[in-house]
This record gives sequence, structure tokens and C-alpha cells, in this order.
Amino acid sequence: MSSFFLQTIFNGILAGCIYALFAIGLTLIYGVLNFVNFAHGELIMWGAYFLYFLMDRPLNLPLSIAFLPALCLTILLGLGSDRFIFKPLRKASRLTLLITSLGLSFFLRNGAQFFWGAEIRTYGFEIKRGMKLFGVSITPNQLAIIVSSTLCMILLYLFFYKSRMGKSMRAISDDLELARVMGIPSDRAIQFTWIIASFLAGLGGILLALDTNLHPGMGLINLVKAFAATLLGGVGNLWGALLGGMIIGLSENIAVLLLSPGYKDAIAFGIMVMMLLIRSSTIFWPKE
Amino acid sequence: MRKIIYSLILTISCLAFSGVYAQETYKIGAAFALSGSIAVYGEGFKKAVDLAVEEINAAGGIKGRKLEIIYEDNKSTPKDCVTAVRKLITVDKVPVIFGPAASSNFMAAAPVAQENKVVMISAEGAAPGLTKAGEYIFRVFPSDVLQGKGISDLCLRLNFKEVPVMYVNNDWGMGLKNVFVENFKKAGGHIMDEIPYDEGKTDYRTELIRAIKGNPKAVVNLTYIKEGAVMFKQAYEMDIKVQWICGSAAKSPKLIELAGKAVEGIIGTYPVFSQETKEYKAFRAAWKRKYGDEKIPIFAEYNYDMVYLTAKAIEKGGYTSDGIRKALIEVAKGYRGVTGDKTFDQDRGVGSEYGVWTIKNGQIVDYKKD
Amino acid sequence: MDLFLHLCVMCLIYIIFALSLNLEIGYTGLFNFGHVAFFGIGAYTSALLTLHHFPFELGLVMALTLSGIFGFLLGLPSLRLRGDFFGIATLGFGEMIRMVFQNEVWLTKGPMGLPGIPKPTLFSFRFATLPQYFLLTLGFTAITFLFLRILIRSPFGRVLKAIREDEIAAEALGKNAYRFKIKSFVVGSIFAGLAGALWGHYTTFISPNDFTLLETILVLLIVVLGGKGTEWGPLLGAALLIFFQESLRFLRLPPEYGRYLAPLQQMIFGALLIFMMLFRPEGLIKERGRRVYAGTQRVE
Amino acid sequence: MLELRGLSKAFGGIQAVVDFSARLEKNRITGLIGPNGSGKTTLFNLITGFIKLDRGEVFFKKEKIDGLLPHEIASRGLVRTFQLSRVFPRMTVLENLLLAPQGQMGEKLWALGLKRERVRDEENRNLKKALSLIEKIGLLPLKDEFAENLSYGQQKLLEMARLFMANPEMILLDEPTAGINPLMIRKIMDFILTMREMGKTFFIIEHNMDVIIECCDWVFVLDHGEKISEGTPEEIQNDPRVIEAYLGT
Repeated sequence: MSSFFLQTIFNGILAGCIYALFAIGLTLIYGVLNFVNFAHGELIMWGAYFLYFLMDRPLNLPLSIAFLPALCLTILLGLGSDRFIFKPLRKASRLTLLITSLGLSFFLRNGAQFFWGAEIRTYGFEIKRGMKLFGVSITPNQLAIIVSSTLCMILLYLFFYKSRMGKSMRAISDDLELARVMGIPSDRAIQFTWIIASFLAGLGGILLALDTNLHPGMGLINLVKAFAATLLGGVGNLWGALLGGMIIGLSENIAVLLLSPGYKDAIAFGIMVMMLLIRSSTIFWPKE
Repeated sequence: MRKIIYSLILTISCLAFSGVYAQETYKIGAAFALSGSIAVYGEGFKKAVDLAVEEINAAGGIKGRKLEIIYEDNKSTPKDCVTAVRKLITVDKVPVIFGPAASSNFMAAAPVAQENKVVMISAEGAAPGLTKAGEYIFRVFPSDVLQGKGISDLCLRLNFKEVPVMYVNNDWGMGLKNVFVENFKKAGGHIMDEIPYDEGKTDYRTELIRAIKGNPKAVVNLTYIKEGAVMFKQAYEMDIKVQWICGSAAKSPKLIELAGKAVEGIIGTYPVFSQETKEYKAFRAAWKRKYGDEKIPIFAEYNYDMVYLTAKAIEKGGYTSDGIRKALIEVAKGYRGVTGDKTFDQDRGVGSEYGVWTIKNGQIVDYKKD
Repeated sequence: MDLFLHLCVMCLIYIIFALSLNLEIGYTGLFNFGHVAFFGIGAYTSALLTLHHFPFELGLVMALTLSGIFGFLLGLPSLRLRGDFFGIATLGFGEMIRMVFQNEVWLTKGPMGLPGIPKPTLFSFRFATLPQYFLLTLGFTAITFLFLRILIRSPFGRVLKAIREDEIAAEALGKNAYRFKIKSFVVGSIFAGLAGALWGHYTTFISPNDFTLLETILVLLIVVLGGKGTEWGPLLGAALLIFFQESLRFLRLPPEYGRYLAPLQQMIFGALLIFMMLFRPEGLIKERGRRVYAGTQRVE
Repeated sequence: MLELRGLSKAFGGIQAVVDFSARLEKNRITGLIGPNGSGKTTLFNLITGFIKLDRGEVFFKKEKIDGLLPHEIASRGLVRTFQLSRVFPRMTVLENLLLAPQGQMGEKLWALGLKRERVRDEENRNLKKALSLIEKIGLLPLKDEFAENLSYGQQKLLEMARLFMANPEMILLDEPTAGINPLMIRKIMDFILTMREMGKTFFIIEHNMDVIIECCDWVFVLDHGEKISEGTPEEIQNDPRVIEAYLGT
């Protein structure tokens, strides 16, 4: 029983690592550009599919070579969506942006379905038994997830606390009041934000797909979790997003053991709605 | 953006005009899942139907007229099934329709066919109450009432008296689960846990952990191909060693393609028909001739039989829905198709034996107790 | 002809659905992304009651009542949220309701869906055939349209518009924005429930799959495309989209391309949404100030 | 009319308003001046319930109104405007005015069905009043235009007309003459004075000393959230503390 429990916790942490990568990107966009990007989930999914595209026929590239180009393509997608869609709407209301990003999300999701179909795909690596560690089985892919997401966190820390660009981005993101005073951030800061957010989304998507599978619907469902994590950690707060991701990952995995598994996804939704309602007193009336 | 949309629209219209118009044919409607969540299956069904049609037409058609299938995409949703069937009935004016695959989709569309007095046939719907809508609704696939009992019998035969059951949380999974649980309990078995899971997810690890919580020797997993592939792979990675028992929906080469050695040794039931009959051998040979391989997709045989039965019914009863309805029952009596005896019972369904399949060395083979 | 009537019925149901959303989005400025939940509640309530041999009249009334009650209960906490967070909360709510339909098997039969929903009988007249059902939905659409029109043109509707334009200024003029928003949300939910009930009795089969995010996007697109905050916009939007969607069937594509068609169509929907936001956010019909007021001519 | 007792508010350690007490008499125009960032608008927000008080009490017509919601305060007859014009941009000029009357029967859902006659009569009455008002401010040709199509000055004027329509007992004006041309300022001042004739009470934040001198009976001076002086406009003009506050330390 205890090893089941340990395994569950491990699965939770694993999921949490990935949710955190998504949530940080999401919250960064929110912090700097001040809107909720529904299409963020699709960056996750396209990141994974870009890698699939490069590794599949006819290119047949090995993972080590295809990995970076796939990330670059994801970043291009993120930058492209900003340049052609969100930039012209820079001064539009948040709701306009919300609907636009919902439309973009829908477009991209079905785009993937158009090219690759609705079925589940894998990168086609041979399946390996996980190694046992204290009764918990860990596959090499899962190890890669933990290592690379930790690495990402360290890099992010260095960027946000040591570089000037990072510091100013953090300032804008953390403090919405300041952001309002400073007006619209510079194009360079916005581009950087998109680069980082798409990078994290693409990386998370690839890691997730390595561990599990690819599916055009993988973006949306993970977006919900990222939302929940973001709200849990406080909108615009980077480290809150990390913590929130972990909590979501753990709680939904533990909940499956206790509740009806049919409601697994409902947990993230539930946390999301609950957080919104609890925080409503602070979210309300911030204008003026 | 605008350019992209225009060019896409242009592409569609070009495709549209390339569609061939044949004349003086017997048209049959087919509301198949060409897109959406179960499109994976739809493609295979279509291949089988096309094969049968080609054969019939090559042999001179029906009374000199060729058979033509009008495919309508049902997008795997109940809403679009209704629209697709309505379109087939009112625009193409077909007297007979090959219905949607998933039981819930079929059941959404069946009342429309019944109401308009158009025959609708299912070649893969397994839900027990599928043909309830009325006398125009037929099935050439055995009901899950039989398969649920088959799985229960299999468990007991292998001496698994306590099992948890996992199932896809949709109409098919749940329907089968209910019949299985009912039979299993009646026979003295104990259900340790019931674990529904959503379709189309990528991570089922926690569900798996919950399934093996009580250290069962075997787990009944009523799964599709996609979900099964993901699950068995993850079970393998987590080193879960139980005997997996599945239904017929997972029995496909595609499962092995997706999950590789993780599915070695799983077993499952399926409606069995002898592969030694001359009908089956002829079918397999014809398949190989047309498609160049022997990877016969799941339920292809039933679709194949469905076309032949319908053709015979048109020949005998004429090209009207009432003619077909009455003739179907007559021509099917004692008819031996690829999938065996197709005589309809009073619910316009067919019976079947159940066999056990397993995967050995990457091949689907009949299970033999060793 | 039957297909045309069928499409008309679908179109009319979507018009009711879109009109109710337009009250929220177009007139009150509430970006409800979970509107499909109330559509579902209406459909399930009426279907379950009539399946248990209650009369259709009761089923319909209960469908509207329950949609309204759920609208009230959801609105109570979430309408305190700022616009975009309200959108996300409703999105979450919409999905959660669908999961309830999917998992509460004792009530909804879960994924099996509810087959055999009886055709409605209203005051002992049975709307069984397609033309009859068409007339029934036409009647309900007309009632919805006129009711919402009276509402929107009334002083009540005026306050809703003021809240959409500037909530704080409306408060400063003594309008209880929160309460007006709840009222608008409840009325919107009730009419979404009506659309759902009509939908369920029309197809005679409902399952959780009918109430996904896709429906929300479709109805959102109808409102945005047609012109939010206009009386005729949702009608135009629904007619355009439903007939566009179904006209693709007549392209006679070779079935091999079927796989591409559904995603393509939905890509077009997504692109259309972006396109509208970028180039014509007000929709095809532009909102205009109404010139004639009750009694304007008489005042002199 | 309005009594403030020890209003205080701090934002994250910065005292925006410190222990502000005052009595505003009926039918008088009271001014509120002070350098930028001295807490004038915050004070207005505190009185009208848009920001919660840390400490203090507000009495309006001897009734305690602190802790009430903005719309509750407004419907008791204490209405405010905002620094930037806040007309409803995508509503017509006429609609903007028709919105203002308090306690309209037609805003109640049930009344729309049950009291149709009364709703219609009330609407006609309001309409008549609104049209004559629009004529008075010279916007009649624009009555069916969206308010967003008006010039800024016209919007301000519309806002004043809206206040007139709302007919509250007391009005808080936040810089009514900021950013508009002298001709408009004149019109707005006339508006204020006419309404005072009708028995209204005013509390005005204003930078334009000419307006203060001409209109106000009494003036409070705020600096760093504290009341540093009060008196008639003439007294204030010559108060060294005020001059110091304006010229900086």
C-alpha cells in the first residue's frame, strides 16, 4: 500500500513539474500583457507535434538533433501569434483578447488535427521497464522531465534575478499596478516574454509527450491545469505558479485514489473555480 | 490570414468537383465516422464496405444495376449523426442506411430512420438496446449481452474470482461493464473496484495504480485501441504484472503497433467465427488483392457481410425500404457469411460464439490455455 | 425539403441559444464561456421528466426553472469577478456540468445518454412530425425574440447597457450593478435552458457529448459574427453558420477527405473568430443607437 | 447635510487620507483643493463607498452611510462624478440621460410585465424632461448619437445634465472643468449655480481657482492626506500654509 502511495506522489510531482512549466509561461504572459492567453495550451501541443514532425517520416531526425529545432519552431509560433494577432490588438480590451485567443486556440488545435488526425501518436521509442527506487518505478523519460524542469527553474531564476531584462519583466509581472503606470511595455520585453513562454510551453509539451503520448486535445486540458496553478499561486507571481503546479499535480493524483476517477479532470476545474471565488474580493474593483 | 482561408476554400471546391457522379445505381447511405474521435475505426469500415461493393459490381451488380455508397460524415457526434442521416434520407432518398458505429451515435440517429421508414443497419454497435427504436433498425453484430457474459465466463474459467474492472467512460464501455458485472456477480465473482476513465487522455497512471491497489491477479479492462495502448504502455513502465482481460474493441494490430511489447500476453474475448470457412478464406484473399496486406481492421468482416446481406435484400425485395426490411429477414435466414450464421432473432439482431484472443510475439492469435 | 426544415429547426434552436447569450455578452457585457451548461441543464431536465412520463408542459417549465436556479447559484459568486476571470470561471463551470452529466450515472445514465425522449405534446397537441416541430420552435423563437426585445428596450435593458459600458459609473448613478448582472444572467440561462429542452425533444437523444466546449464556441461565434448587442445579429449569425456548416455536406467530397473536413471547418470557425476581432469587432450588423422611443412622436 | 468624522485610509503604508473631519452645510458649494496626489479623489472615493474606510464615519442627512455600497449611497441622494468624463460611450445622448432618474419602475423586471401602464407613463415623463434638458444644453441635434461621438466638452456637459436628471440632493464633482475650453467652463459653472438655486448641495474638487472663487462658499485644503486649512476662498488664497503646500517645501 505504501509503495502505491509513494508512486502516486511521484506521479503527482511529475505532473506538477510539467504543469509548473506551463503555468509560469501563462502567468508571464498575463503579467506582462495583461490578458489570459487561451492559446497557450496549443503552444504546448504544437511543441510536441513539431518534434513529432521532425522525427517522423520523411525527415526521420533523431531526438537529439530534432529537439532544439522543435523548440525554435514553437517559439516562432508564439512570436508569430503575437506579431500577427495580438500586436494589432495591443490596446484592445481584455475581453477582446480573450475571445481572440480562444479563437486562436481553436484554430491551432484543429490545425494539428488537420495535419495529424485525432488519433494518439507516439514518438515510437522502445518501451522500457522503469527502474525501481524505494518501490517507485521511474523511467528514463521521467527522470528527464524532473532534471530538465529543475534546470529550467534554475535558468529562470538566473534570468529573472540577475539580468536587467529579467528584472524589469519580473517587476512588471509581479506588480500590475506598476505595469499600469508604466503603460505598455516595450516591444523587446514583450517579445522576450513570448520567447520564454513559448519555450516553456514547447519544452513542457515535448516532455509530456515523451512520457505519455501526443494528442491534439492535450493542450486544452493542460491549459486548464495551468490556469488552476496560476490562480492558486497568485496571478502574475512566478514562484506561486511553480507551487500551484505542484499542488494541482499532487491533489489530482491523490484524489483519483480516493474519489471517483471520472472526476479526475474536474479537480483542476474545481480548484480553479474555487480559487477564483475565494480571491474574488481582491480581484474585484482593482480599477479606479 | 485571409489568403490562407481563401486558398483553403479553393482547395475544397476543387476537391468537390472531382467527385464522380455515377448514374442509374442503387444508392445506399452510409453515415460513417470519417472524422472525429472514432475516425480511426471508420476508415477500416469503409475499406471493408468498398471491397464488398466492388465485388458485387464486378459480378454484374444487382439486376444489372450497380451499387453505390453515399458516405456522409457523422463527425463521431450524435448531433451530426442525426443531420447526416436526415441528409441521406431527404436529399439522397436512400431506402437503406449503414448506421454510425458508436452505439450512442447510432441510437441518436435510429429514431430518425424509423420515423422516416428507412432501414438502418449497424455492423458494430454492441449496446444491448440498440435496435429498440423500431422494426426498421437491424444489427449484424452480436449484442454485448453476450460478450459481457463471455468475459465473465473467461475470468471464472481462468480462476480469477476477484477482479477490479476498468472501463472507458462512454456508452460502449459502460454498457459492457454493466453486463459483465451483473453476470460476474451472479456467478459468484467479486468486483474489487470499478474505475471509469475518460477517452483520449495521455496519462492513466493513477487510474492504473488504483486498479492494482488490492493486488489483484487479473484486471478486466474494457478499453479501446488508443486508450488501451497508452495504458498498457504505462502499466509496463510501472512494472505492473497482472493478467489483463479485454473485450473485442481492443483486438487490433494497431494496438500492437502503438504499444509494442507492452501488450504481450493480454487476453480478451471477441465474437468468434471460424477463420477456416471458405467464406472467410475468400474474404481474406480478396482483401489482400485489393489492399495488399492482411491487416484486416477490426469489425471489417461484419461490414463486409452487411453489404452482401443488403444487396441480397434489394435483389429480393426491390429497392424500397419496406421491401428491403422484409427481405432482409428472409435472405438472412440461414445465410452463412464471413462472420458465420446471420439469421436475425426477434430483435433484429444476430447471435455469436465468443472466443478468446491473446497477443503472442506481436501477433494476435487464439488463446490456448497452457 | 425535410432537410431544409431540419436545418431550419436547428437554426431556430441556435437562434434562441444565441439570443440568450447575446443578452449576456452583447447587452450586459458578461462574457459567459460556459453557456452550454444551461443548454445542457435544460435538455436533461426536460428529457428526464418526460421520460418518467411527466407531461411536456411540466418538463419545459422545470427545465426553465432549473436553468434559472443554476444560473442564479452560479451567478451569485462568479458575477463578483472581473470580466475575464468571470469568463474563465464560467468556462470551468461549463466543463464541470458536463462531467456531472457524464459521471452521475444514477441520474443521467452517464455516457449512455438518454434515448427515446418523447416528442412534445403541448396542450394535448402532439408535435410529432418535422413541420409541426418546426412550427413549435418557430413559435418559441418568436416568443424569445419578442420577450428579449421588450426587455432590452425597457429601462431595465438600458441599465444593462450602462453596466456593459461602465460599471463604476453605473454604480455612481445608483444602479446596483451586481443585482442587474445576476438578473441578466438568470434570464439568459433560462432561455438557454429553453433552447436545450427544445433540442433534446427534437433529436430524441442526448448524451454528455452534446454539451462540449465546441457548442460554446459555436454559439459565441454566432453572436460575435452576427453583431453583439444588436437585435438581429444572432439571427443572422445563426443562419449563416448553421447553413455554412451544412452546405459543406453538399460539396460531395470524396470520403477519403472526410478526415480533413471537420478540423478544417473548425479551423475556419477559429479563424473567423480571430478575423472578426481583428477587423470587425462589432460584427456584421453594427450596434446603433435606437432612434424611436416609446412615445417620442407624441412628445412635442 | 454631510458630516465626515475622522476619515482615514492608508495604501500599503502610505497614508492617503489622515483623520479628515468636516461638516458640509445644505445648499452650499464647498470646494476641495490641494496639490496633485494630496488625496482629494481618495477622499471622494471614501465618502461614496468606492473604497473601504480604514477608520472614520460618514453621515449624510444624519444617517450613517459609511460601509454602504456605492449604488446604495448614490440612491440615497449623494451622487458623484469622476475626474475623467464617464458618459456611457455606446449609448445615445438620450439614453445617457434617461438612465439617470432614481428608482425607475421600469428597471424592475416584474414591473415590465405587470405595471406596463405605469412604466410607460414614467418613461414618457422622463423623456419629456430629458428632451427639454438636451435642448437647453444645445445637444438636441445629437440626441440619437452615441455619446462616444461627442467632443470632450460636450461629454462633460452631458454628464452635468445627467446629474440634473438624477436630481440628487448633494453632488460631489471631481474636477468638473479639467481639460475643457473656457466657454464650456462657463456653461458648466452656470449649471452648478442654477442647481444651487434649486437647493442642491455641492462638494467640488477643483484646480481652477477662478471657479473656486466664483462658486465656492467654503474651501478645504488637503495636503498629504491632511486638512491643512479651511475657510472662505479669500481667506484660503492668503493662507501661508496653503501657498507653501502648493509651491512645495
